[in-house]
Amino acid sequence: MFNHLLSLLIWLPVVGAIPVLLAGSARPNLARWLSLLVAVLTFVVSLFLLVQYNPGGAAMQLVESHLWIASWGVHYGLAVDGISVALIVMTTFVGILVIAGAWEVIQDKPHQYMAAMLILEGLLIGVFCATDALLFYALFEAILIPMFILIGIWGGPRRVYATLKFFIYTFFGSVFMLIALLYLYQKAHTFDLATLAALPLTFTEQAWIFFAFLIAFAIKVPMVPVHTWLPDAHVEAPTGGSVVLAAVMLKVGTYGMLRFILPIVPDAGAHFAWLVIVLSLVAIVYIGYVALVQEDMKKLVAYSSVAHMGFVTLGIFIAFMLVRDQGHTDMAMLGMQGAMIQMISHGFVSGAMFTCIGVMYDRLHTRLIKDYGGVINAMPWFGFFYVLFAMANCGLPGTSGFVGEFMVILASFTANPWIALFAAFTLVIGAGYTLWLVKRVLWGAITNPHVAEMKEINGRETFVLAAFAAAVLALGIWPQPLVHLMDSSVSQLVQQLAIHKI
Amino acid sequence: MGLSTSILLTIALAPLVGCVLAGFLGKFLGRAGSHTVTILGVAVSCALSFYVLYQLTVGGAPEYNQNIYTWFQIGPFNASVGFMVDRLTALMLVVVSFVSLLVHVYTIGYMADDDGYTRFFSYISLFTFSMFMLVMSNNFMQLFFGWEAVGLVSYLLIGFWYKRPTAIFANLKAFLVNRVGDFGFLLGIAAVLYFLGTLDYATAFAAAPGLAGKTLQITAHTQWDAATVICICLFVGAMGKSAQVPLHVWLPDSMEGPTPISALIHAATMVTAGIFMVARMSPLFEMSSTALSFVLVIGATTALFTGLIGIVQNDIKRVIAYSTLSQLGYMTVALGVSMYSGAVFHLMTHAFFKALLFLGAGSVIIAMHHEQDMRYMGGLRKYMPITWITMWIGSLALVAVPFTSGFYSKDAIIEAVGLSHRWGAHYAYFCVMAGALVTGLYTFRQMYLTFHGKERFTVVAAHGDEHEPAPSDLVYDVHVSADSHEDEHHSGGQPGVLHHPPKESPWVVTLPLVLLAIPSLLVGFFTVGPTLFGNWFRGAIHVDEANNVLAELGHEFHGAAAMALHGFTQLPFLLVLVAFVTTTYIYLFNPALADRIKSALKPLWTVLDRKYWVDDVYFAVFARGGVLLGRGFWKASETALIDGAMVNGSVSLVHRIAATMRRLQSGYLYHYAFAMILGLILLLGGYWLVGSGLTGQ
Amino acid sequence: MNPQLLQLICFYAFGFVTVAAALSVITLKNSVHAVLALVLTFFSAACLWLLLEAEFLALALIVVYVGAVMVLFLFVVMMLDIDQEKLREGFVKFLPVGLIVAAVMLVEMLGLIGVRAMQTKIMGADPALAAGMTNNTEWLGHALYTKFLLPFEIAALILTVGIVAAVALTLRERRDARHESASQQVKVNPRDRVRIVKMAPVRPDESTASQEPQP
Amino acid sequence: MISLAHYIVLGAVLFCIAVAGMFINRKNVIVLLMSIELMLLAVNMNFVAFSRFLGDVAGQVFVFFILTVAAAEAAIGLAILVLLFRTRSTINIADIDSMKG
Amino acid sequence: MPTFNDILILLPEFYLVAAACLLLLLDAFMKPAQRPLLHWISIAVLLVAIYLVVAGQPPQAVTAFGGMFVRDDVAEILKVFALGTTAMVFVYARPYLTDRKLVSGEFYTLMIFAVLGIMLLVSAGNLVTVYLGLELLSLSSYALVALNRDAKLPPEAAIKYFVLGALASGMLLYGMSMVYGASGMGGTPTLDLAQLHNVMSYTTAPTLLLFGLVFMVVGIGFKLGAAPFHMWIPDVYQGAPTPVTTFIASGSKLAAFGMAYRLLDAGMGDLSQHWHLMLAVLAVISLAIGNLVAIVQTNLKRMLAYSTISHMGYLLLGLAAAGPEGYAAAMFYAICYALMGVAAFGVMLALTRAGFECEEIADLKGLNQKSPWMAFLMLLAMFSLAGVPPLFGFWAKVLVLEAAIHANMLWLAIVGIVFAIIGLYYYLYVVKVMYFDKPVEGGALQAQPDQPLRVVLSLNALSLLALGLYWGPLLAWCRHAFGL
Repeated sequence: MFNHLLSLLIWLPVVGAIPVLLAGSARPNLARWLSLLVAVLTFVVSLFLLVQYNPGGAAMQLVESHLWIASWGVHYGLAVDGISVALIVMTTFVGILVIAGAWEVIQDKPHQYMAAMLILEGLLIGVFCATDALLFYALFEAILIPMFILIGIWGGPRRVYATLKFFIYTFFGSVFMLIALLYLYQKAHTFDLATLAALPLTFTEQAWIFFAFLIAFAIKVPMVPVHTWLPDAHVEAPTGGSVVLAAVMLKVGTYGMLRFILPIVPDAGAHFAWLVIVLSLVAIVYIGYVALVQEDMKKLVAYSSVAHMGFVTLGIFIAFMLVRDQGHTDMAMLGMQGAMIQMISHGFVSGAMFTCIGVMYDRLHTRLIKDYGGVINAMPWFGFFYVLFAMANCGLPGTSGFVGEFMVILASFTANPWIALFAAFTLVIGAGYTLWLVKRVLWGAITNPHVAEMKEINGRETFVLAAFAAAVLALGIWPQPLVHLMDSSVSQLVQQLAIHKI
Repeated sequence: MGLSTSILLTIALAPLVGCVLAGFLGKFLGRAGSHTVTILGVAVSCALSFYVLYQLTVGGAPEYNQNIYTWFQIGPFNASVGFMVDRLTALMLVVVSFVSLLVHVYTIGYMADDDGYTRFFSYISLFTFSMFMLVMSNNFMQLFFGWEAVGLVSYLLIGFWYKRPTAIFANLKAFLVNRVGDFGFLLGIAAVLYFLGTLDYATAFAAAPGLAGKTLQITAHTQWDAATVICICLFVGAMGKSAQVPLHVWLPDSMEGPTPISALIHAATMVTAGIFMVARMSPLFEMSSTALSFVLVIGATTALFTGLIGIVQNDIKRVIAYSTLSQLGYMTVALGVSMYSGAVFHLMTHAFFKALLFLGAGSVIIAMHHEQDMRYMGGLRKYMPITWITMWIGSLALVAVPFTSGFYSKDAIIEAVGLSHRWGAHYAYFCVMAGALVTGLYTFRQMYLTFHGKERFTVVAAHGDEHEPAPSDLVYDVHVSADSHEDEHHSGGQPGVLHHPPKESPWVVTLPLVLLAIPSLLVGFFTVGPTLFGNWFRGAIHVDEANNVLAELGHEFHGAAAMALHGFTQLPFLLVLVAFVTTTYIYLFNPALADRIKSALKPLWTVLDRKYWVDDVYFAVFARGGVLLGRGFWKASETALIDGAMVNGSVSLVHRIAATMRRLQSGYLYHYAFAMILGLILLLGGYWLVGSGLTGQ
Repeated sequence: MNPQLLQLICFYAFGFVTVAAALSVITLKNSVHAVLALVLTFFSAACLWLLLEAEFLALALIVVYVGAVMVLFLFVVMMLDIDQEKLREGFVKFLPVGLIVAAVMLVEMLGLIGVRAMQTKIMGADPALAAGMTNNTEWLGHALYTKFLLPFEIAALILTVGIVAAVALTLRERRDARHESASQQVKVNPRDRVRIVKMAPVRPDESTASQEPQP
Repeated sequence: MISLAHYIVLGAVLFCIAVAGMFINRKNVIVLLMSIELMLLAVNMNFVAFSRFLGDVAGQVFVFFILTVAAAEAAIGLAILVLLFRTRSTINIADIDSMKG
Repeated sequence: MPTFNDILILLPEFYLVAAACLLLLLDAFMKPAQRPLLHWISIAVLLVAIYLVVAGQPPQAVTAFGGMFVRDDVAEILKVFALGTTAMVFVYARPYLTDRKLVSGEFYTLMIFAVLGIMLLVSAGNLVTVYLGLELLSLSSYALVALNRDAKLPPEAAIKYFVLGALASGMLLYGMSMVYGASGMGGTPTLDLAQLHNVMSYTTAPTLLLFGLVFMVVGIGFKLGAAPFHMWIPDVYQGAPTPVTTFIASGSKLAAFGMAYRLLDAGMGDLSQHWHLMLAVLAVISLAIGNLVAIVQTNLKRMLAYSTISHMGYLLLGLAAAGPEGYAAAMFYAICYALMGVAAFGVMLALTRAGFECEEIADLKGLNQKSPWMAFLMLLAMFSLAGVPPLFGFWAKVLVLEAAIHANMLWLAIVGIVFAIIGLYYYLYVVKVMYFDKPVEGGALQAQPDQPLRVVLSLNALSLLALGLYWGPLLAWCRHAFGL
């Protein structure tokens, strides 16, 4: 079984979606329980993965490789390093919560919803362990389909606009990556990532490939100024969709940067690192201000996601500056680890934030901030969770939100104090938009009579929120296990940064 | 006998256990159960804190510095959670746990029957835990953790009565202003890591001398001294937490929280974290005289100018709040002249008397049925003698009447500033001296307005007052005021109208007053010698010989009594006397004069009443300006440019092209044939022009 | 007269007629006239082919085209009874465009064909004789039944398709016309024609449409 | 002397006349069909000429097939035309634009 | 003279001729009640033909009738898929034809003749065979388009198709005549494609040759439906009866590829440096027009027509690469497109019933609620057409893009990929209508209960997914056919 652990992880949810679909709309409860069963099984298998993975080894582990398309040398190649393992476990974890969170919220065709979620989960896991560029690309694109369906069917009033924009926008970015991959294939005659990483490329080639990769991943992350699909998609997506989108799907973009930009075009990456850094800082500062004035809760959190992902890209690309310009490998490690932890942390925090908004939306059917106020009067336990996640969102120490940002800011000071200055600005603006939201939604006296009728969260919702809270706190109080899990892989990545290909 | 890890862990975690139990199981534990577990937790910590202090001071235990667990380890870079307990820490532990314990007890009476009773206990226990983590930290990361955690609890407690719009405004403001400070603080930590390569105190301080001569490249042509950058950044954090000008604006507003909180967090402990931090970082600050001058000037400004505002306040708690600001300024001034132990000493004495004043004010507020406006008080001393006496003790300590604790700490600071040669010391000397007068003015004014003079409130019978006033009536009023915010300030609905005559508070309230009055009076007398002049802090505080004003001061020190007697002849005491005489005349004998002075000095009064317009400017520039900027970004850049022109613009462009191209498909057969023939002609022509060259090969 | 000159004169004469007739095809107002002009074009083209000693094809052109296809055209034109005037609208308007396009086309074509090289190609001996055949028809026939046997079969198929298609498209079983089928009439059984139905008596006001018995 | 060029030019001219016919006639389908016949004639002219001048039988065989196919084509084309006239009562191209865009 | 061996090589074709004639006779002598039997017989005929094609496939390429006919792997693959998709068309067409009373021997016979045309065309070894195969296919198609005689649109579609088709034939023939002439200048004139291959090396009239080439490219462009010779496609797709449209979109495109390959590579292979640029230009225009104009369509058949144009643009990307790899990619693409087209039109046929043509995109509103399975099949077809992984269409696109890059036409690949993004919109729009919109109140939307149709259609659409996951063998087969 352990020989095909990764395949099992990918295919279990995907194949598991079939009986869920077959359960049909006539037996919605069967579909729900089946999908929960599949999600829990997947999570359990991912725990096996966690056990099987040896954090000490720098090489990719649990390798599976089968020749897929012989005439093209395309492999069905899977393997994981520490970063993948972390992301996979996060994905399966969030998977359970999303299924549980949708339990009776989704009344319209729940079997299709659950099936789409499971397929999405499987594909996402696949993205995180693909070692063949073409396989990665196929999965990278394929995740758009279930997401498109999820937003389109169960989304809000402007779902069509949002989901088309989401699909076309992200597709737009990735096609350039495809061209770049095909170009690389011309040179290397393989799509194997390890071989591509060793491929010598001139600077001009690297620059073009870099931008092709960058636009694909920047849109997915999303970075300013190609982020506008995200708020729309989030606002219109059903809660589960938003959670997966924010928690896992955005990570695909940054994960792609690690797997493609860093090893394949290190020189162009180093040369254009300033560009990504500037964009990341713009995301942190400018998007912070934009988030401040949002009237829709989901939009606000969506913008905050953009800002937080800015830390991930910042962490990754200051590593270039640190290694190449200053030789600070240790600091680069710190920044890179910060980026990784921010990825995981943002998964939990934004997922939790969207779940919270979903909980409120289920009761009042509005996401406008002005319709709320004094929610804590009606739902004190909910208020507790909401404040906790809000605090995590503004990076309070003790929550996971702090760790990554802390590391990235520390590392970026070494790269350039000005970068750190702008990055640290998130302390103020992040707290500003998050807590102002909390103030307007949670605190205060009840002004809207409907708010008074809001029911306290039920057991299922408590379970979901508590699970998120546990993750957020555990990661905030003791990040070392996660750091240890990813340490050798990050070290490997940082070493790759130093390699000159020209 | 050394300090064991388990004792220190117990100190830190006992309140946390209390917090969790009260917070999550409050419903099952009930009110009594909740306050029992939390008080028990803090009591354990308090007892162990005294034990630790005893061990370090008398027992001869070595200082403790160990990591508890690795928070994360990346390459050589290690971030741990660990404790560093030396005498400075021990002193802070004692102060924090003691005041916290008393506030816990006091809360039983103050918050009795408030809806959020268990929640409140949970919060203050959480605060105590956070504060312990802050002071016991052995590294910058954990310091920052405690730093932010106390900020969080402060946020929660200021907004404790979350239905009040003012409360939730104040807590947001407090958090954000603190975050501005933390912004600097975090950069400071980053700079420490950059220059010293570690976040561990011991290692960092040991490496601190190496900072000399190091610079930070700011622009191509500008370089800043490393130590200055580090210290100023760190101090910016302290400015936020310790409410130094210009980041002081949150503290007066934080009075929206329940009074025990004002005593514990916004007077005695949390706001002094900045002072503690700078004292802890003394090896770093000693490296930069520029940074210390900066500290000095900021502190002096705070000491004088915030005190001035206190003179015109009518809210009893706000007067004390401004007084706190001013006293924090004194402490900062002490830091600025490298008199770290003086700052910590003043921190300790201030913790006692200021907690006392706040709790006394709380007692008054209970008696006045949550009326906080002093204009509707007066003559309360006959209703509540214990409160009256203890508050006078606190006031005397505050104005630094010799022999009180406040005298020893404050006088030492003033004298030290006088001796210092640091840049800005003259300005600071003037400020602290004038501050002494100002302190007297607002303190005596407050005491007179509250306890002396005519009663300016009226007692009317409430409806349905036929039955006997039950002992729970007080409780009932508190409950009402906390719950429904129409009558958030006064149970009667009209200012100065009470349904019951004021009366002395229950013992759970007065006992802490008494227990705080004792150290307010005496602790200075017994500790001034060792702490200030006896090198009691040992290695915890490092002062360069060149900067050591205390040593200079120490030559003239011949015991606490002598110092106090000498104090009677000094200018500060004379200034207090002047204040005393002036206020006595105005408020006891000629109350109308106050109004006349007010109208005579109208412009000045306005400046003070508007708090130098600092709040207004901040609100306009940062809050409203931020929102406007955000809205500008949102409208112009997000909606119009990026999403409108770039994204949707390109989509609509494609659509327009498509709609145009569609017309080519006219439906007419001959057009279709044309298209083919034109295609042929173009291919031929293109081939003729371009391709004929090819055939020539 | 020099036979070559005679040939040339003939070429120019027939060529002129061909071009003129072709021009009339596209310019004449009346469709019937246009078809007749096309017939003339084919005739003169056939003559030109005769000049090339391609007797079989020249005759086939006349027989197949003029005899069959053009008659078909004429037949259709007359059958459809079209408003000729209306079909001529816009003729003048589009004439310049047509001329320009045709001129450009011609220039391009002549430019690319490489006329100069072709001028050197003059008619040699009859290739049929050269190939050992007695005449053009035999030459053609031989090729057709040997090398080009497969295309010849396919051509047959194409003609079949033509028939099937033409029939399928135009043969109409007129559904509106009444047919009499003698065989069906004979096979008719009286019981299929008359059915005796028993009905329960109902009052008219109670009966509804759904309860009405089948006739 | 008649050269190959004569015939080929004649073919080109016929081809262009056919093209011009398509451009000028925007109403009558029958003229369009006749233009196509002209075009085929131009092709045939080329084939016959090449065949004769280059001494190869294949060209003439091809012409034979073109003639055959053209006959079948004409049959089908006219059948469609009749069908069109039955459903629309017109063969005016300008009226046949139910499908466009 | 033809030998028995020649006839053996052409066995599938001869068999089909016989079968078609037999069908015609059967139809004439069948009672109307037995007519439905024709349907199953025709399908059986096609399946047997597939068997004959595959079973009799010689290991090496062979020619028959003096090079008139070539039987190689390229022809085999194209024939198998042309026959296969036509058989699918028959299965899908039954309810449609029954409801419209179009079940007749003529339909099946003409279809089989058209397939025969395809088979001859893709096996052609001579310009004459190319022309005759093309005409066999075209003439049958013209008639098929007009087959639903009483409707308003089919005659209009047919006349447009016919006139433009004849025009294209004329141009193609003109080109052939020029090529024939050029081959005679400086050598023996020939119509044989294999001999034409190296005409460039000896001809004294290279301009003439290239001149002919341009005309031939026009003819090929027309058959493929590449812009600007695409104008017939939308109108014919819309006007023709849906089964015929399906056939034109599938088998016919395979034939067009075969023809292009035979003429351009087998015949004009030496001129590839000249025609590859022309094809690239056609590809760009096709991609632009197809994708852009499809966006604004409301009629599903028209939209798919424009989508065809754009897909032909992609196919041209492979052809323009002018090398075995490009051809393999293009053939892979043609097969992929045929399968996708059959699936997409198949769903439309499955939803069309008596009195209700499922044609407008809006007709699909709420299909997921009415018939989730059909909606899912359509979804597969749409995502595959859009080229979203892991569906078949994606890999086909990747292959042609790779071929273009391989042939140093990176710019062409980039153009292709940019238009793929624009193209995405209208496919997604169909999915949107099916999944996100509410069904029309009292709408006629309902899937045909015909079981064979449902089963075959399901297999067809699922094959897009299956081939998307495992496309290696098919690619290997295609590459093998081109000697890779």
